[in-house]
Amino acid sequence: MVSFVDETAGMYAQPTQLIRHEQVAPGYHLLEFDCPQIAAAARPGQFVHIRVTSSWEPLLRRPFSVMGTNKEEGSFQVLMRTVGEGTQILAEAQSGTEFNIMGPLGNGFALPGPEGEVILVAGGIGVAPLIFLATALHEPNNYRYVRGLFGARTEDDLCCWLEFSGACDEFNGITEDGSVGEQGLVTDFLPPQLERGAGCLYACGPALMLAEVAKQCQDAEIPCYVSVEQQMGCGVGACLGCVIPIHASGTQRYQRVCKDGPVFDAQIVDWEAIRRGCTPG
Amino acid sequence: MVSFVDETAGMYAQPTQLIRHEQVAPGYHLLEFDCPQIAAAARPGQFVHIRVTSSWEPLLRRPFSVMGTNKEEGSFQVLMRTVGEGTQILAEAQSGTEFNIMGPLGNGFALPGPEGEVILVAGGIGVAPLIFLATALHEPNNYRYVRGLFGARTEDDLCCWLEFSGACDEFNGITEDGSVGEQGLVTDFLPPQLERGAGCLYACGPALMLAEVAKQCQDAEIPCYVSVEQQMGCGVGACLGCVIPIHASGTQRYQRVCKDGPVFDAQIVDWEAIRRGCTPG
Amino acid sequence: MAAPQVDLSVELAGLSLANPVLVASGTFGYGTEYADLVNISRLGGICTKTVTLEPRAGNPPPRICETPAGMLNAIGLQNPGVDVFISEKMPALRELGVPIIVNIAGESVADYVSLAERLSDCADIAALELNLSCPNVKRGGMEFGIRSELTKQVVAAVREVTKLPLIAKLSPNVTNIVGIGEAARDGGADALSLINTLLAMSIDIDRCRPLLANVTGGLSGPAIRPVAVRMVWEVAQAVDLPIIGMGGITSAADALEFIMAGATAVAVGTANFVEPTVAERIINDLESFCQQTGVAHVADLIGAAHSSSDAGGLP
Amino acid sequence: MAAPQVDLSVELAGLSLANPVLVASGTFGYGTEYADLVNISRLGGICTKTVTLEPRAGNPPPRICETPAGMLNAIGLQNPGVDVFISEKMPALRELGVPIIVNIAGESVADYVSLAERLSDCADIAALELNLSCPNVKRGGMEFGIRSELTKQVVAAVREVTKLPLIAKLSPNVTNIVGIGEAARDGGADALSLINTLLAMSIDIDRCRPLLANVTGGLSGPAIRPVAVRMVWEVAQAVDLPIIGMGGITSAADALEFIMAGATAVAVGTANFVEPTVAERIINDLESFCQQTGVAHVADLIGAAHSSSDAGGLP
Ligand SMILES: Cc1cc2nc3c(=O)[nH]c(=O)nc-3n(C[C@H](O)[C@H](O)[C@H](O)COP(=O)(O)OP(=O)(O)OC[C@H]3O[C@@H](n4cnc5c(N)ncnc54)[C@H](O)[C@@H]3O)c2cc1C
Ligand SMILES: Cc1cc2nc3c(=O)[nH]c(=O)nc-3n(C[C@H](O)[C@H](O)[C@H](O)COP(=O)(O)OP(=O)(O)OC[C@H]3O[C@@H](n4cnc5c(N)ncnc54)[C@H](O)[C@@H]3O)c2cc1C
Ligand SMILES: Cc1cc2nc3c(=O)[nH]c(=O)nc-3n(C[C@H](O)[C@H](O)[C@H](O)COP(=O)(O)O)c2cc1C
Ligand SMILES: Cc1cc2nc3c(=O)[nH]c(=O)nc-3n(C[C@H](O)[C@H](O)[C@H](O)COP(=O)(O)O)c2cc1C
Ligand code: FES
Ligand code: FES
Repeated sequence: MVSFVDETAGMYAQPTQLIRHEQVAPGYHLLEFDCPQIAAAARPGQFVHIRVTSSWEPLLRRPFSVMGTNKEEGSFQVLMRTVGEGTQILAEAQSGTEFNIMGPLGNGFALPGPEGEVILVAGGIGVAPLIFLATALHEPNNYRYVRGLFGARTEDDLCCWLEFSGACDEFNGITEDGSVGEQGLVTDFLPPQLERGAGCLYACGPALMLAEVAKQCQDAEIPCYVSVEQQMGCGVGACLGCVIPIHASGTQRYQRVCKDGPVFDAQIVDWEAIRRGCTPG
Repeated sequence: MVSFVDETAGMYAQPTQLIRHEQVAPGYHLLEFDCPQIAAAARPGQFVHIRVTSSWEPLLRRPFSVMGTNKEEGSFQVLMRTVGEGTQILAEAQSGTEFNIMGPLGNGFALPGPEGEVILVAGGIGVAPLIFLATALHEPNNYRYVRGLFGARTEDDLCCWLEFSGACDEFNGITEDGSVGEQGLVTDFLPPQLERGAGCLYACGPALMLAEVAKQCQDAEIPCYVSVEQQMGCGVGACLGCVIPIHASGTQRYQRVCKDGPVFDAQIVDWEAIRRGCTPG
Repeated sequence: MAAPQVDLSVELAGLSLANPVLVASGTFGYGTEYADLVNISRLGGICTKTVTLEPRAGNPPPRICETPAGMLNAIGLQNPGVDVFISEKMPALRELGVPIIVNIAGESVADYVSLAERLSDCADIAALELNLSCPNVKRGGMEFGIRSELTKQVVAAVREVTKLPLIAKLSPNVTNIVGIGEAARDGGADALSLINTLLAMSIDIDRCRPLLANVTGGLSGPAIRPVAVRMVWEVAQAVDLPIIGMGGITSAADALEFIMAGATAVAVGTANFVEPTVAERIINDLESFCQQTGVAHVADLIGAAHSSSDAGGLP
Repeated sequence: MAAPQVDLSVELAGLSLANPVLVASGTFGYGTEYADLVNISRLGGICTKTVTLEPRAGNPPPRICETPAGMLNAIGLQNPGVDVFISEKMPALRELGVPIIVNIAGESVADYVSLAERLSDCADIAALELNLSCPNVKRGGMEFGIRSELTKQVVAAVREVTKLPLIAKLSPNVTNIVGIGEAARDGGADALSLINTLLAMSIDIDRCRPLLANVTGGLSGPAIRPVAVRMVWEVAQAVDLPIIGMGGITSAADALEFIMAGATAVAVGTANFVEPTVAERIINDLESFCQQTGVAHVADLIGAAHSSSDAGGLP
């Protein structure tokens, strides 16, 4: 499978200006950064690694998927959910503030094969890279018929669903509390989609959602690619901090999310180990 | 000797708004905070302990002398020189920002006796508490004839000399580079002042300046009070971190700058030990 | 719906604490310094600044400096000596109405014994905390806490002369903290406090010399919390004594790390300097945490993180 | 007036380094990961990620987490094994044109010896760094570095089979770092690296279990700098071997603390993750510092803070 990513393209680390900042829902922020290099190089599924302060506390950079690029303006967007200290700093940043940003990082999504329709399954903030992917799949030279599913807890968390649905040919919005769209879990609405058949499925969201999506795709024999998250140190493959367990024998047991991912073929991921890690006890 | 300080007055620790912020010279900032309690309670020579961030890095509060109060507005002022991380944060703060401030802390200056004129000797940023003192000594019920000396490295460092001279009856400005006023060290200009006699002298500035002032006063047999600085932890006398050496035998060797000071009778301070500590080797 | 009642009380070495949040020795003076700012009666208890047999002047300044998310101190156990402590400090401490844990240190086993004897005769002392771990004095102090034989010997000697609950405060500057904890237990300690500060130093590069006059000092504050949690975890697993956990606590979340790692109570140290009311805030937030998570008794959380540890997780 | 020439070079265990700033093992991969971002030829040298005899999978995730001014890691020495290292990693490393210090670890003395033998036959290795201090593996690792007898034994055994300069990397998780340094010297080490990470842990209070799947991990970053400087200071005073100082270095000022405490060179670790070009910046700023203070040769600053220490100062 071919990748959107030009493997020879470099990565950058530089002071970058926040040029637009909009709170799009309670706890959700759309951030746009001025950085022609990253805007030109970034492909769907890649991420940026943002240093949220110029001091050394909080220490580590924070990773965020690229949600879209504006090549004319030389800017790119990130959709961020406020979680802890780092995202709080970004949430309070005024436009005009500079942040040192590394990117684009990671492998990005592989291009789907020419056969069949494409299903995108987003859970919560996982919609961000899928918006970028859906947009790319509607560019003339990559054109595919795209069916989007987007599940979240509440209406607020179904954040940027308009952007997502606008880039899909079909769209299904689902909330756990039924406050908008259909009620339930996004994975409840996947079986009919898989029965209709598809060339390929891409998913991004909470780990347990991805595990369920992967299982359904395996049963339906539909290729499935997932973008996963993990605590990161370096973001460039040097520290081996960000691994996930892989179905492989012995010493090949782990792969790096930052470099070998964040997109993985769902078949190679050891979902059983991930499930164990996600639930206490 | 009586103190300006009402010993029964409490101290406060509370969120306080920066309501005015002016860079008065390169590296010098005049900060005004809205805090009726501290404005009402603070006396010359006392200080406030400012938490410069709501995170825990930088960890410790920063101590600053009160330069003046505005009782009607319920505000007080601090004159700050930019030194490191903490003062940099304050230097960049917009008016409207909240800081948690403890104060007023420390003993403050004792009132001078009724006899004789008063000499104030300021070195650099040490002018701040002496502006407050000079102002108080011109209030009708405390009125004294005040002769002010103010030395600094350059014109820029002779910061707020107008405020200081305006509160003195006589004033002498001195810079090391001669860029304004007389050229030399402030202590070069002290001997004639001491020869003229005085009831009492108050000084605040670098430790080596204070040591020299103390020596000259001792020789001239003029009572001398100094406000000193030391690294601080708690600011309230609990940690014993902020001591200076005192002429006393054995176990009474150290006193706390935050609680027993910051103003000390220069006679009890062990200047020899301080000199040794100030110069490497 | 009213918030469910939460029981914050804990039992520690025979003491009943209204809640598990103490203030740590050396960071809260003798209880009165913060009286203007803190509602002291809310505290679970106060560990007083180390007292020695004779008055001590302490170390020359500078005694403290700031470090990343922490600070160094080399106070050198400045204190007025046990006699003055009893006559001048205890009367005010006793008025505070919370358990007073008196921290003591000596240069010899005999010093500890004399201190314990004198303090046992003094009313209203809830417990003795043996400082076996001060890194900032030339003789005694940390010496005792880095050798298990000495630890056991001191604790045993003090055990013989007092009925007060004995808490051994351990030094983290050791290869094997469990061995030291076992030695304290074998000597007869009723509880363990850990950790004291990490031996550390900073250099003033402009003057090309150590920042502290004492050269080295003790590192405290948030920076050391992960080391402290690890030591509490290890000792809780191996030694059957209640633990007072400390090291960089600034919030209820931090306190819960220690409690879940196995501490029965916690002590707040350096954070008092930054936010004098931090202990009160932690007590309130502990209560809210229990309410929100349906924990009826905070004591149910002691050591709770030991039961599970599985692998493979994503965040 | 042109800025005076500054000589940044240092000699270390027979190596001539263009400048004293290395990157620390495990934080810079195998040299190529940062090639897009860093002008690697400026570095004083690279310490590669620990390599073992056999490939290792490493620990399950989560492997890292953030702490105040620091981070924990429990990578567990994931690496492809020495054969793959030589065949696949060394060719690119060798192209970088800077001294390559290969860091090795074993589960037994025999492992270290075999590793040293194989690497001695490989061209362009400047030195071997013996990792005696990894806190994150079940067997070997830190075991060696916390016992002086074992430290000496490992170093001596490796010394017999290689002519490469030997650098012993010590664990800070010990009561007496000087004793371990002496043991490494007695075993025949040419230099010492200190420090590795502090054994530590964090608890996820929402899930009530350790944050790292490995339970404990190693604390690194600015938080540990004061501990590291203290250890370098102590060892420099007692052991006549050059030292590579590390632990929380983020700036030239930090590097100078280590150098003035007695380190001949320094290594930047965790800071690389945050600012990949940090080592270059430090090299530039070291040069400026020397220019401004009139130091002709940075080596003149090694241990310079030992000569003076007086008391009584105000800030
Ligand atoms: C490849 C990738 C892409 C991501 N894309 C997005 C996105 O587009 N939008 C978005 O809102 N979030 C995204 N995340 C998650 C985001 O990185 C975290 O929410 C963020 O780091 C939390 O930082 P904090 O300081 O607010 O939280 P804290 O909990 O205070 O962070 C503490 C530490 O944990 C790490 N951490 C916490 N949560 C996560 C997480 N879910 N994944 C990885 N590390 C975590 C932080 O980076 C930090 O090191 C992505 C994560 C990864 C790995
Ligand atoms: C009683 C008292 C009154 C003071 N009044 C004033 C004033 O009116 N205006 C003013 O500009 N400065 C004053 N200072 C000095 C001021 O506190 C320091 O300049 C400031 O703390 C530096 O902080 P920083 O983070 O910028 O510097 P850094 O060097 O980064 O600070 C590191 C640590 O050292 C401490 N520190 C550094 N310099 C000093 C110092 N000179 N005295 C005490 N601690 C220090 C800091 O508080 C901090 O804990 C006073 C100090 C004291 C003790
Ligand atoms: C300024 C200061 C003074 C201290 N004095 C003592 C002391 O006298 N006796 C003692 O046992 N511990 C003393 N400690 C150690 C604390 O009680 C505590 O064990 C340590 O600081 C770790 O907690 P923290 O990180 O919350 O401060 C002192 C700590 C500080 C910061
Ligand atoms: C993610 C990570 C991985 C590490 N891996 C190794 C290793 O494989 N071998 C080793 O000797 N040290 C390893 N270290 C320790 C560092 O080399 C260094 O000694 C330590 O981190 C202190 O320096 P710092 O605070 O600058 O990071 C690792 C450190 C980190 C943070
Ligand atoms: S974050 Fe360092 S290897 Fe992925
Ligand atoms: S700063 Fe704590 S006693 Fe003065």
